[in-house]
Amino acid sequence: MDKNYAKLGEFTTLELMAVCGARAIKNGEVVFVGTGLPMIAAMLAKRTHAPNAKIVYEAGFIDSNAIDIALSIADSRLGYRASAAIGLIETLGLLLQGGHVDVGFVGAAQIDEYGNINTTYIGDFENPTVRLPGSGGGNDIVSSAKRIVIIMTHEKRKMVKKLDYLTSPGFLDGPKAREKAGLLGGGPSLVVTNLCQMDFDPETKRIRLATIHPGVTLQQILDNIGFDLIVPENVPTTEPPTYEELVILRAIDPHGIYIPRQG
Amino acid sequence: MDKNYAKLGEFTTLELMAVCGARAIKNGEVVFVGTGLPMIAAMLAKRTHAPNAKIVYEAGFIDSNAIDIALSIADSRLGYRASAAIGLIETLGLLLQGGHVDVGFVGAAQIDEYGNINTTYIGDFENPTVRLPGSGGGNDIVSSAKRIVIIMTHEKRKMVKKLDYLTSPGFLDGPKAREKAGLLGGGPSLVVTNLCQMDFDPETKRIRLATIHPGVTLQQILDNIGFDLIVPENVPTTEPPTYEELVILRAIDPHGIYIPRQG
Amino acid sequence: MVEAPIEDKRITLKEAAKLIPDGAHLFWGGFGFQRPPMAFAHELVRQKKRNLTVYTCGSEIDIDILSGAYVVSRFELAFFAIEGIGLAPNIQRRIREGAIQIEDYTNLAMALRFLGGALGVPFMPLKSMLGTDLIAKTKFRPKKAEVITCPFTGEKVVLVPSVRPDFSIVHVSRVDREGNAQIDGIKGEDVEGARAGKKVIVLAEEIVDTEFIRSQPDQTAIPNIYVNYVVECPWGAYPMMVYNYYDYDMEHVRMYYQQCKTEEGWQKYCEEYITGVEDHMEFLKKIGMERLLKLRAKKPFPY
Amino acid sequence: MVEAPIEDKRITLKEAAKLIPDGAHLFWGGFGFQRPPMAFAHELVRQKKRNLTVYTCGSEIDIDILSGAYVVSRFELAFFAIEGIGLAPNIQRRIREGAIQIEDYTNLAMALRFLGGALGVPFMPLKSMLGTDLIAKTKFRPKKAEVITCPFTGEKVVLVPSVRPDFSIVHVSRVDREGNAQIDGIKGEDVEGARAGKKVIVLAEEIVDTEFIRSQPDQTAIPNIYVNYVVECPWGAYPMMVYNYYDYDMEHVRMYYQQCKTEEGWQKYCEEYITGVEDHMEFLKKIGMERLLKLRAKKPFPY
Repeated sequence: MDKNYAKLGEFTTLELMAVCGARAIKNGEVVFVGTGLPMIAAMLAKRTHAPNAKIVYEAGFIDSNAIDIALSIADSRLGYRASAAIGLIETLGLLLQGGHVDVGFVGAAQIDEYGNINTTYIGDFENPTVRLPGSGGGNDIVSSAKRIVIIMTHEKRKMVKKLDYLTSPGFLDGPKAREKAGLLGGGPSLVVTNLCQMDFDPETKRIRLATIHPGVTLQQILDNIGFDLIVPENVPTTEPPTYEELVILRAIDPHGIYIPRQG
Repeated sequence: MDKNYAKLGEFTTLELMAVCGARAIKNGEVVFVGTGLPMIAAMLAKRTHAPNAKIVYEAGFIDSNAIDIALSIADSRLGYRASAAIGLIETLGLLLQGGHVDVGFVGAAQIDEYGNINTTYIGDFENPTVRLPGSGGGNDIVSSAKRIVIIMTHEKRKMVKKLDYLTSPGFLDGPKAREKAGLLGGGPSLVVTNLCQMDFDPETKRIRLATIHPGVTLQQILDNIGFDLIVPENVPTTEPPTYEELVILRAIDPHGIYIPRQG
Repeated sequence: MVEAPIEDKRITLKEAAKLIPDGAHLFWGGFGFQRPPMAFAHELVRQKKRNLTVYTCGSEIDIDILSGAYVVSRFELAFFAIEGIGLAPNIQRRIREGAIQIEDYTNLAMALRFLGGALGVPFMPLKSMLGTDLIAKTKFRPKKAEVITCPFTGEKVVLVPSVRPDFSIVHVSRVDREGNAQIDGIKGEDVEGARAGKKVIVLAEEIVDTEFIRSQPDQTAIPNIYVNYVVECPWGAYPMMVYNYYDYDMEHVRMYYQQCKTEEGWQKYCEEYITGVEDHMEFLKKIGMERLLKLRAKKPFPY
Repeated sequence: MVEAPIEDKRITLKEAAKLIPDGAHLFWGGFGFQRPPMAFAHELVRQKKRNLTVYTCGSEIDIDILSGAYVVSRFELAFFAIEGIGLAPNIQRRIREGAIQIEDYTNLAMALRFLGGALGVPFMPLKSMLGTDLIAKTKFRPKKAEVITCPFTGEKVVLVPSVRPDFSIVHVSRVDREGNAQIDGIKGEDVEGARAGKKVIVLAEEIVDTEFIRSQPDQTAIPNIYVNYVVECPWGAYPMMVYNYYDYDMEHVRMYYQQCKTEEGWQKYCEEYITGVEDHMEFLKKIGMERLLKLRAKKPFPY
């Protein structure tokens, strides 16, 4: 099938990030998401290549078919045509820890080169500069989903050699560390930023450049990262959004709540 | 208040046992019962002195107001005007182990002098003569309810020095043994048989004669017991049913399913 | 924009029973007289399954039939009998023959073992069983339960091992083609048990449209994600009961109990009602429409 | 024959808040924007409660208000923010002042801690938190979590201590005078949390007749046995949402967020909407009927 790709300038970076997130979801998969970009990405996937993906929100909505954008993970909007509306032990315990979740989406205030995540403190534990929201269900998701997609902005202060606080476990300190710790899930598999996509080297479990977004240079990526990124020889350009994806995406969030219209 | 007691011959032993069971329930208490006599006793209590007693059946019926006799603890009849219909973890876990149950009723194939109960095997564990139904929720009830009423028939082979199998914990081997074992509930408080009522000596935790049913002799009781019963100096006669209790009791089980009509 | 095709997980009762290999481990749903997977038990007998291990809290005629027909060789459970009537007759005989072994737990312990399996943790804590032979004596499990000291309070706590059987078998009120199930009335231990199985077969009194389920998502007891197969199976718990659907048939239950007191009586029952009929529909025809219709729940009563 | 008098557990919001002594430990219900006990938070501020410890999974403006007014000094929780907008402004300031300490868990860990408390066991097992600072670092609990080796499988399991707070505070859809409560839509962690408290206060959008509850016992989320007090509290979660009842008021939420970025802004908000109004009804009048009616759920949507 010939894809009808949009050209640079016809889509925003946030739109590209949502499309990258959507493409990380396979049809039929059980997807654990929060509000914001991951919600948009999952809704897009369901309306394109993954109609039978099942979207789970930790507040208790299972197999949601929301048609309106929700502001809270517990938003009644997420109950629309859901399979079930139950509670946290159902979603985070029975579904997720029980081994039924294929892919979980999370954000990060900081990540390190093993995909470990901080969403709790910036600065010192005793006297922090900023107190972030905390784990929520983030640690639960990253601990137990079969794979994890991290969506975040690409900044040097966010991609660090050493986290201020380790909230959610990536590959900890390297190969086999998750298994040794007793964790059930597969760990992080993809990081989507405003500059690129990154995955993890299967040997070292360290983060690795996967695709560079259209119009972005390798140097921009390296300038905005605080740890040694593995850069393979040939890094492809990120597949741009198709016109179809863009049209559907803009219909999902018509008021630009999470993806503001292009200025 | 002058009570209008029925005379010997005007009531059956089973009727007296049901009345004894009912009187062990105080108004407002949470009562955990099974089918059979305990169900009848609890229904009688609710219709006489304990209208606000809350009857719980382990299958999930809470604060039941059944008007028909049920044959199974999971019988839909028990759902009539109940507060809630949920499940086993709710009743045995959250309500009972959670500390909300005041009095639990159980039966016994064997008891010993500390009120320990066998409902699992008669004979040798490896080659039993009879395989009984097992604990069911019995051990859970006897472990965690604040007090326990045991209803059973008075036979030498059932009131034994040593149980063939210890299914549910009375006072184990004596004072402080329940506390040492880590049990939450208060242990057995009353045994109602076809001959008498027995309670437990607060010092030794051994079983003790409390009241003798009308028309029964002390010797009959002693002849039909396999352990040393504590017999206080003055043992009163069991308070007979009142006419009011009998009328209500017979209306509860009009077809004599659990309490057959006097021959 | 793509419309999601509705997944259709429906198979027949025969196909469902065929999925169970000899030697499989099953969670067995229903509690007491309520919603036992009776039709599924019949079909397992017809297909001559052998050497199954069954995990349940308390069950009755359904597991007595599985015992009589030598389908099950091991139980881990808390209770079996024919409540209000007497001891389960076939199980008694099979235990004496040595054909069946039982590992005893309490109802709460079994329900928590299913919850633990469903939660993906290897054990659950409880405060029952302490000080008794339920901990001291075991039949076949190398480790039946462990008493530990709580690291927070110092008190004694029993850990019971979680269960993740190969299949969970549950009979529910209604389900859609995708496997979203509603259960009226009490749930017994079916909510936990249905989530504990590696594969889950849901039998239901009726199949309903998925839009009916999705218009009231807070009524779903078992969401589709857990469910692999769906079987339409009206009167599937007969001669026991289904809340809001039908009452038990005590005449049949008493007949079963009386007749199965002898091996010959059981063989006759089995031939007449199970192996001698082609399938569940033929069984229902044998019972007769008149008899079944009389048992229907009389609204507003659920029985 | 005696008719059971219906127990009447109704008290006013003011009376309910008066029950909470300074220094008490509370389970705090609702999750995210759904059913937070907002009116109860306002009343605790009006009554100048101090030094409370609050246990919750994830909460938002409600606990930010409790923080801003110095009602709470300790939280054990998993998440706080104003979702979709930003960090909770008052909590940030109070943490910097040293007025608030937070012990961090995950949402699953907190929900299981409530379940453990409700079940009467001193801990619950889970497979989250392993390998992270959630286990390695503690603020004020001597024992925050323990990693043990499973006696059955040899795998590592985290034990988290159960919680039995002095009071559980939940806001539900409807309740009868006896305390039987129904919750529409998601339950968050309220089912477990409501059972964990030593005393339980249920606030509800409406009080319904007990016969309505008893005609559908399988709809009861919290049975009367657990409940000590019942408070009728319509629009009690405003400016957040209640499933099937009303939507959130994003204009008010954004105004709160913007204004509370400064201490002066928060003081002004608190004076205008909380301490400066006599009670919940006066608060609602201040918001205005027109605004409230616009937010009502538009059937068949639950928002």
